[in-house]
Amino acid sequence: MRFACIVFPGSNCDVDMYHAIRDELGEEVEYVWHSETDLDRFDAILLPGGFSYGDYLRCGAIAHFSNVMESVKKAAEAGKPVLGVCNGFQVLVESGLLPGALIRNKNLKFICRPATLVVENNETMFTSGYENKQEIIIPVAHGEGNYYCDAETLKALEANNQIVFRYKNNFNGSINDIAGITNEKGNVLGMMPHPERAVDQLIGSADGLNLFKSILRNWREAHVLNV
Amino acid sequence: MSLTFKEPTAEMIKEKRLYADMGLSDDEFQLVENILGRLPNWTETGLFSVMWSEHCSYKNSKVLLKKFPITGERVLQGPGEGAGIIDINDEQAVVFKIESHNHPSAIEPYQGAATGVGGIIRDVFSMGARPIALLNSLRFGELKTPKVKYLFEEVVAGIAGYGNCIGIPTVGGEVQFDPCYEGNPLVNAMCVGLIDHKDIQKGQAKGVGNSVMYVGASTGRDGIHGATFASEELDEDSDAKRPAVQVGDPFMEKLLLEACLDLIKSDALVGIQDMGAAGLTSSSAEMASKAGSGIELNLDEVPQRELGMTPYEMMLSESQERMLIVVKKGREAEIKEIFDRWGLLSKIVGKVTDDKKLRLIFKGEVAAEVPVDALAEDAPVYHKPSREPEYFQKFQQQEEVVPKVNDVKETLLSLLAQPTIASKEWVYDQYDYMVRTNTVVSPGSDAAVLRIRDTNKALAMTTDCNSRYLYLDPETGGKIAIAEAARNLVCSGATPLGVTDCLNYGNPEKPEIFWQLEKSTDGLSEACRVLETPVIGGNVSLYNERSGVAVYPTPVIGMVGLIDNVDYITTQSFKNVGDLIYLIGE
Amino acid sequence: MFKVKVYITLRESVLDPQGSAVTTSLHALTYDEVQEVRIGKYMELTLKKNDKDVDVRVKEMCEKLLANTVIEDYRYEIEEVIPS
Amino acid sequence: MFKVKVYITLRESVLDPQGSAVTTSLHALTYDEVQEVRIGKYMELTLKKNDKDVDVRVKEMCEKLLANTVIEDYRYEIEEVIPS
Ligand SMILES: Nc1ncnc2c1ncn2[C@@H]1O[C@H](COP(=O)(O)OP(=O)(O)O)[C@@H](O)[C@H]1O
Repeated sequence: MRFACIVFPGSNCDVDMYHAIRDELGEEVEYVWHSETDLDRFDAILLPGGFSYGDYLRCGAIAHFSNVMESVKKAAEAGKPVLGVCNGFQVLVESGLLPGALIRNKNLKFICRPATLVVENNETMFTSGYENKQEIIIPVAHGEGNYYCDAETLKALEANNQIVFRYKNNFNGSINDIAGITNEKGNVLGMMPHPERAVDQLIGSADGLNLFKSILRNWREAHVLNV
Repeated sequence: MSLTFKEPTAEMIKEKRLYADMGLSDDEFQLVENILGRLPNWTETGLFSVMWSEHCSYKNSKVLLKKFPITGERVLQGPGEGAGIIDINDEQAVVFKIESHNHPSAIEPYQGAATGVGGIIRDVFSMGARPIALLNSLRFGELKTPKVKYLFEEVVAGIAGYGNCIGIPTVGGEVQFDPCYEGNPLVNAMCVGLIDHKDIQKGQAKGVGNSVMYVGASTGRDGIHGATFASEELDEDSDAKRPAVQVGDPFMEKLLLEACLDLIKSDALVGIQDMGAAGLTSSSAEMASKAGSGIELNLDEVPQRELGMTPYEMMLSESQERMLIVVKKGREAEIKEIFDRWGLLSKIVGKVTDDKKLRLIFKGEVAAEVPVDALAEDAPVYHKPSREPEYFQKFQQQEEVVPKVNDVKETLLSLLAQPTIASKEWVYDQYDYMVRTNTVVSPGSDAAVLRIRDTNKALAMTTDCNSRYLYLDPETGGKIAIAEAARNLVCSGATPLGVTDCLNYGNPEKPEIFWQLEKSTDGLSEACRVLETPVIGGNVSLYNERSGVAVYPTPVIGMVGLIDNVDYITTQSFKNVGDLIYLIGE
Repeated sequence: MFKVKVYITLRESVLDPQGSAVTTSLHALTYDEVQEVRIGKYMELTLKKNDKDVDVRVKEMCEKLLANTVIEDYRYEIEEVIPS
Repeated sequence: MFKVKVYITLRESVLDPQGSAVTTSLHALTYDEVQEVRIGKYMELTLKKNDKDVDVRVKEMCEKLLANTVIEDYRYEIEEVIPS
């Protein structure tokens, strides 16, 4: 499977994402510069964390105008898995691929720590490797991860099972403890916690690896006949 | 800084002793006059005043720094460049340095701390290294007044703001609170980088005719005379005197960092240096002086953010996120391409000459012409008088005090409640200490440990200094500081490799303060010799006083160690019920 | 030339943690009369005059980039100035 | 009751990285007429009426807390409103 790891000026978790795929998942991955326009050769798109364009104005606001985002939209429409982590989530929200907005943490501070997440929906292409209600430890590192949406949107998210992860302890103020959501179709996932930072016990947790394995397994099932 | 300000003439500068406001003494001004064989103009006076400030010239501390052991089998680069370098086998090396940003942080804590972090990162990547970790060491007054709380919160936020955005994990540090830092907080930042031997760069302007290029952010009027400001005591007028505060732009620096790491792969690059304190002046003079060459700068080519800037302002500006590079003649376009890709400005601003002069051209005329060595190396060196303070004699005569503990539990709890001893989670929760996913041991243990990807090795790192010990007895306290840092590394499973130090002291013109400096550097040197941890670089911050009261002598020690095998990393916490607990040592 | 002032405010339904923090701090400083603080952004843009309708252009900039209309409202004032 | 609007802007010599990033981005979106963007804060305060001079009080709040006068300038407008 071929993964694209999109690099915006100011991305800084691109390396982590790259190594998670190459070294831990053992699949192909390529850095894709924000000015590129063709993502056809990839099977999945990863939008890593960081501070694209310094996060100036609003997180993800400037990055969503990059050339590459048109192709990301196309890939999403084509049903390819698109994963946005942290700043990547913010870019997805700013570009309208996911609903809602991410505002400042309620304590107004950057928060970096391992967080316990509850898997709320294991029927997505990203989470099928987890049990429902399974608790996993995935690090967070963000200043603006407080998920917000209006009541109507929230209702729709709940009704369609689009809420995939919740925080066990809500430390940033997110509405309904939301840590990660998908689009309606279920092929675009945005989450503030960093699964790519939890792929190796040596650095604290390997609970995130299952997310990438799920993507791979679902892709194989869909694409490789007669396995 | 109004446009109508007219620069004083050379005669006026001398007659009205205008140089004194820039921090030059009468003798120093006379020396400048002798060197030039004429009176310096306004710009030239400015050049000398910043380059001869303590911050740039170490004129008061040079004699003491000489005592440090600076060599060792593994030392690839000792003091003298942006940062020191130590071999860690397999053609890899570790690069590290610590630096202070005390005075700017006292004035504008968020930006002061942020730009301190930005500056030390540039020192490391200008050597050609990939920065892999940040640490810091902070001192504030007692955490009781709103002012101290404000400083503390903002400094931490500034460090977090810069480090998190640029994507270098902040993995360690220390914070202490004591009334002696009330008016003069200390903010020291350390950066550790990783480099392949073949990529090591020098800040040299070699090769007559080669081009001098300016890269990164444009120049504004911010931070003019920052180096001089750092070399004065803070007093009630400091607020009025202060230069326009520099604002950090970590996003710009992230681009600059990546571009420079691309740049070092090019054989068109001759030398590179960060424009830190004293900006364009120190980078150009030092690069030329080290190479035994001269530099001519055409100031009209310097990218400017504000209108109507004078040569004086451009040369003394401390705008952030800028670098000066020297490039082989004829290869400038290749270099420009690298910076274009990152959306960064790069511009030819001058050339390397053979006359050992720094010559500034502005609007077709020579605005300044001074010998580079005079600026960079020939700054006066002082050996200030030293006197044992009375307080020390009293302490020595005191009988040993044995603390009496009546209620162990109560004493323990009250100790744990002291901000200096209490958990620092509130601080490091705000630092992204995991980005780049190499952090094996996070903040909270004795030392931070980072694995080196694609090898079995890891690096341990720490900053330490208990300044109370140094106040009581600077020589012994100095030894303790080194020993503590080494113990922290050893506890993590590492062999200590070397030291970077930041000497934060009061006004060295006071004999008692100079004595503290003298004695503590003796202690530090001896401990480094015994533990075989050479000092590969550091920084001196003097004049840490507010209204005449000095901080305790605070030589912050940054130490890095090597772990050969990641399987042998040890951590602080108790592991299993039933494990035995031993107390070792005295 | 035009000087444009853009005011961006959080929508009423959106919590403003920064505003609440400032309110609390002001109370701590004994400014008890403060009932509410809402914090937004204030931008000053300098635009060259061209043949396009400045009002339309500024509105577009706000919608596309300057404000996130999911959580923010915006308004602006345009003033023509003669460069000296 | 008073409605107070506070405008906080960066001082002239102070670098505005945010403003520069937005300018570049607007150019990329082909708003070439944009020459400069400076980004500041806009605050709306609601104050109860008391016996103190509201102008003095607001100025104090700005100096002490709302603006960081080392790098920022501020101005404000006070409007008395009759609560409905
Ligand atoms: N306390 C110290 N101990 C050892 N070396 C020092 C100390 N202070 C400064 N140095 C060395 O002197 C050189 C010049 O320092 P400095 O002017 O701070 O460098 P920079 O140009 O990066 O600001 C550096 O190589 C630095 O490592």
